[in-house]
Amino acid sequence: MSGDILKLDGVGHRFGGFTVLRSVTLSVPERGIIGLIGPNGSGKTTLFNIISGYLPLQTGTIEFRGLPLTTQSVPDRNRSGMVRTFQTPKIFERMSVLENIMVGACKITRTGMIQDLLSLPHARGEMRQIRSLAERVAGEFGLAGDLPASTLPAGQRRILEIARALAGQPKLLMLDEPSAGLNREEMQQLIAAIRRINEAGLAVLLVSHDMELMAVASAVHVLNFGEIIAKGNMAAIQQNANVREVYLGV
Amino acid sequence: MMRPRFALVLLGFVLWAALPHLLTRHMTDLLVFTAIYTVAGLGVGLLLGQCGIVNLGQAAFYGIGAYSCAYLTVELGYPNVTGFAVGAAVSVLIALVVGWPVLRLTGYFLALATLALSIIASSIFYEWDWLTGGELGIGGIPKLDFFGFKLDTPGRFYYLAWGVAFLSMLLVSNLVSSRTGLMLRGMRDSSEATASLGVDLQWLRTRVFMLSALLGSIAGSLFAHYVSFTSVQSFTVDKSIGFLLIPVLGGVRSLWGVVLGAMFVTILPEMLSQFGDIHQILFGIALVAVVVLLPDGLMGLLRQAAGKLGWSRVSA
Amino acid sequence: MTLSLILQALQAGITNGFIYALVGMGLAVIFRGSRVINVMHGEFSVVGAMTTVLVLTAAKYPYWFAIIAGLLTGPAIGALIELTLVRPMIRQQATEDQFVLLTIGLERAIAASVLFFIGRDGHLLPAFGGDHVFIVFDVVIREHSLWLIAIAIIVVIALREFFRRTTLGLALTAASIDADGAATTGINVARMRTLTFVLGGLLGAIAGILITPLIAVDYTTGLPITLKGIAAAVLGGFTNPLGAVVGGLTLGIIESLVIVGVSSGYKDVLTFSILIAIMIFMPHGILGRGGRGGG
Amino acid sequence: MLEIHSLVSGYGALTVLHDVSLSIGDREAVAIVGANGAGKTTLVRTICGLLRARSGRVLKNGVDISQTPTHDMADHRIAVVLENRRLFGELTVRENLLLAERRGRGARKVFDWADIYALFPMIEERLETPVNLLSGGQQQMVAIARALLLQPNLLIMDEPSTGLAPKVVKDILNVIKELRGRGMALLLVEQNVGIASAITDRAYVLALGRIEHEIQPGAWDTFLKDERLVKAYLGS
Repeated sequence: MSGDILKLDGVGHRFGGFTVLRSVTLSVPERGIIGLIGPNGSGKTTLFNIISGYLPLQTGTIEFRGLPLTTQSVPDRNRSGMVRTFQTPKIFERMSVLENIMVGACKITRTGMIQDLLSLPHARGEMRQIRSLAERVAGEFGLAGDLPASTLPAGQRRILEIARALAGQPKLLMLDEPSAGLNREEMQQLIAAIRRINEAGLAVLLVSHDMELMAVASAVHVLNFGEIIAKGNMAAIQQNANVREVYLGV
Repeated sequence: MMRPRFALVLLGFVLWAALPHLLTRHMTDLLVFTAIYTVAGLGVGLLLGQCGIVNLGQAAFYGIGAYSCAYLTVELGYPNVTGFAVGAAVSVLIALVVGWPVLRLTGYFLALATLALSIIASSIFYEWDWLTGGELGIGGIPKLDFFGFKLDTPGRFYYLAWGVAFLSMLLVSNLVSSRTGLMLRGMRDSSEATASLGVDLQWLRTRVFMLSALLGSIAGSLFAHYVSFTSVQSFTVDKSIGFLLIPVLGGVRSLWGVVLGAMFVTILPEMLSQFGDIHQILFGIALVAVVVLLPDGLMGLLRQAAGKLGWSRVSA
Repeated sequence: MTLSLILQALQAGITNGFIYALVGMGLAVIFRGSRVINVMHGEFSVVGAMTTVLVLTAAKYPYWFAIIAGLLTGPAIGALIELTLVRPMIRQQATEDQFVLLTIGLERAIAASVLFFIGRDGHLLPAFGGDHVFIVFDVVIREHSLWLIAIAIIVVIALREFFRRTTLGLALTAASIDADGAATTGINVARMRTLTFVLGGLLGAIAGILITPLIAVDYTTGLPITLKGIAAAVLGGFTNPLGAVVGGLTLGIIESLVIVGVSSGYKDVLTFSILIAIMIFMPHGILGRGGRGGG
Repeated sequence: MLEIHSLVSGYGALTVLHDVSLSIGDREAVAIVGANGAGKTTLVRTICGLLRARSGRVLKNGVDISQTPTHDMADHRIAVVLENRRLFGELTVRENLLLAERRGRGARKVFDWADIYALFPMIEERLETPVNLLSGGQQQMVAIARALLLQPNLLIMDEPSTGLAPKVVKDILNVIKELRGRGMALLLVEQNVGIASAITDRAYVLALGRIEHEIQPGAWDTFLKDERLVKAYLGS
């Protein structure tokens, strides 16, 4: 059955007396790549934070894999299959690349702290399991596992964050401004990585102001002043008068 | 490469076992305290180094461990082991009940909350004199014995105290190198990212707090049986600050740093005792110096020195 | 429990409350200006009081001169700490934990220095207005308490006017609200931070000198003073120095009523349980977010 | 008036600006346009000293100001309106302006309170209102007024239109035009090319931390119809 993995209906948000989101309706199909663009201050990040659970849902509904999201915590949402990245990559600076990815895989383990304390065989077995999983993921993304994460350049940090997110085997990957601070070459790597992830069966929600990156999306929604002002494929968006007005003022 | 390393460990073990016979009774006594403080300091160090939590409340659990041994053995006549067990259970339970809400705080407020816990605990120890003996304390706590082998001298207690210390270090080292350790360090570097990867931070922190409390309680129980006497003066806020000094001065990056820190706070005052209370000033200045200059504590300094001398990897 | 006992307790509570308020205001001023919770704050009080005692007894200078000498130690130590330790640490983007450890270290070092150089004995200062007492409705009020309250109120009003009416006060507030915005408005943000430590140190020293005629001050006095001040500041919301006045008075009065109603031993249990509860459930203090609090 | 030579700047491991050079003449209005992430804000922060340049020089009327602390920029008659305005929210409008006036007092006086009221009639009405109770557009006006009281002859503005409704943007553009009429040099950093073209003479296009293109005086119109613009902004 190919339905929608994520469905937003009439999502609104106010900070104090200030309306950030009026009413946003959009959906991400399973195995789809949906882009969300908009200029600064249009409410993209707010929407992103509401979906991933950092901000409370005030009005409207969100459905993820057929179940409503209301008050679930950030970890709960991750465990139900969604994972996000951050505008400025939040990698674990004082750990190695491999350890970074291993943290992403920790949630699939079952043993508890007491087994860890006593270093019981089962705990060690699971540790080996996530280590080999992390090594595989690192290999897929061409990351050198034993490097300290703090030494990575900007582009590699993005890739590491995505690799770490995928180690937990999510169903929906949400990327927040993944192209910020990347050079052309890194941008191409990022686009290739997103395509590959998607071909492996993952749905992707891409939030960015960057139109070039949106080439990977099957459909793009344009957010301005807390409302979707246009949606469609990239070619249509580029010709859309509203969008040109917002982005170019012409 | 295995053999020289094994020989080194063996040599270390022999030296450790021989120490009480080589040193004066007084020096051995200090080493027993080093071991007890190592156990309590490990808990504080685990919270600080792995979770970035400043725990200024360890004396509360140290006190609970000590008083449960004192009360159960002296007042109720129960066997020694019950004191350890009840102290540990009570400490872990309190850590759970108090830690769950308090560990929602972060940074300053969390540090202040643990400090407040220490003050509350020391006031309660003072007030509940039916349990603690108040200022007079409880004396005559029986010496521990192992199958008829009475641990009634510093030389004998030394082996138990260090046995517990090494065991605690082993457990903590297991934890640090396990998945729990990974999640903890992830949380320390970026709690937001760790939460986004499906880790329940509050429960994770609460469990580590419970472990820290357990270690504090065991250290307190050892202390009570070793000195045979407990009173409120041993469980004040100053003691909590002292326990925090141990991992900070020694260095939170390695377990041996905690041992070094514990040695520092037990042995330095003795070395300087002829100058009066000057060691207190030095502790303060050392703490400031470590915070400003030596983020990895004395252990970090030792490693740098070792690195300069060409010894790589002094310890793992 | 008689009415006069309660009134007597209230009187003591208000007196203590103003001390907590002064200490809490100092802590809040420093926190607002530098994001540092200064655990050595009580040492400003101890050093200020001890200096006054020493100048008064050893050198036989007049009381007012000794007080000025004592008052000056607070700003001097405050500036020294900010310039030599806090400023480099802020530049290295130190964490809150590192500032806790730093100021605990300073607290230890200063308290131990007092022990080492001055000794274990507690010291008292002469009461303002001598040992004269007033008796109102069976309540004994020392004249010093009235002086203390009056001076504290003047300090509170002066501080409020300083923050509201002077451009320097406004600049201090502005630097704490938005450092980048302040810098582009021509405000030297680093200098403002030094100034908050100077001001905080002065408030600490004032509190120390005011309380020493009532309570003998020794090397252990600093940390408890800090803790009460922190409790007052947290109750008041921490970013709002004037909130600490409400917090301090609330704390002082609750404490004195607990002493009369329950037992003196439980006053710290209650105070610090309230502190923890406020931090968890009312992170912006009992006054909430309203008013002119800081960022 | 302002010359920037080979500026390199960034945060930590990240280099954002690579070898940026540009200049602004007396009374000239120049825009820096580019997509988000191009390094526009980094450029502003480096010019005004909030971020230390790794290398390169910034000259104001021939004086090297690359080591001048931000709070002394007023001495060189430079004022900055940062992105998101950066006002002191709990302070009143009057207090916000007073702080700038205090710093601008020594300089040659160009703007006094009467000028401010004339430019922004709303400010006189809302003097005693805490700025966080004002609308976004009003806040932007207070931010500009605050900068003017530093008595600059060069005003640097970072994204003054962000988050504002078109009508409000128009009001602000009118104020900027008025300032230009009074001889103020202007460096405007904008994502929105339409806004930039309306009030500046020429522009630099910043992409990935480098100046990719210069738009010469009178070339705005041709540029706006240029296919390269669409490419730079909307992708290919």
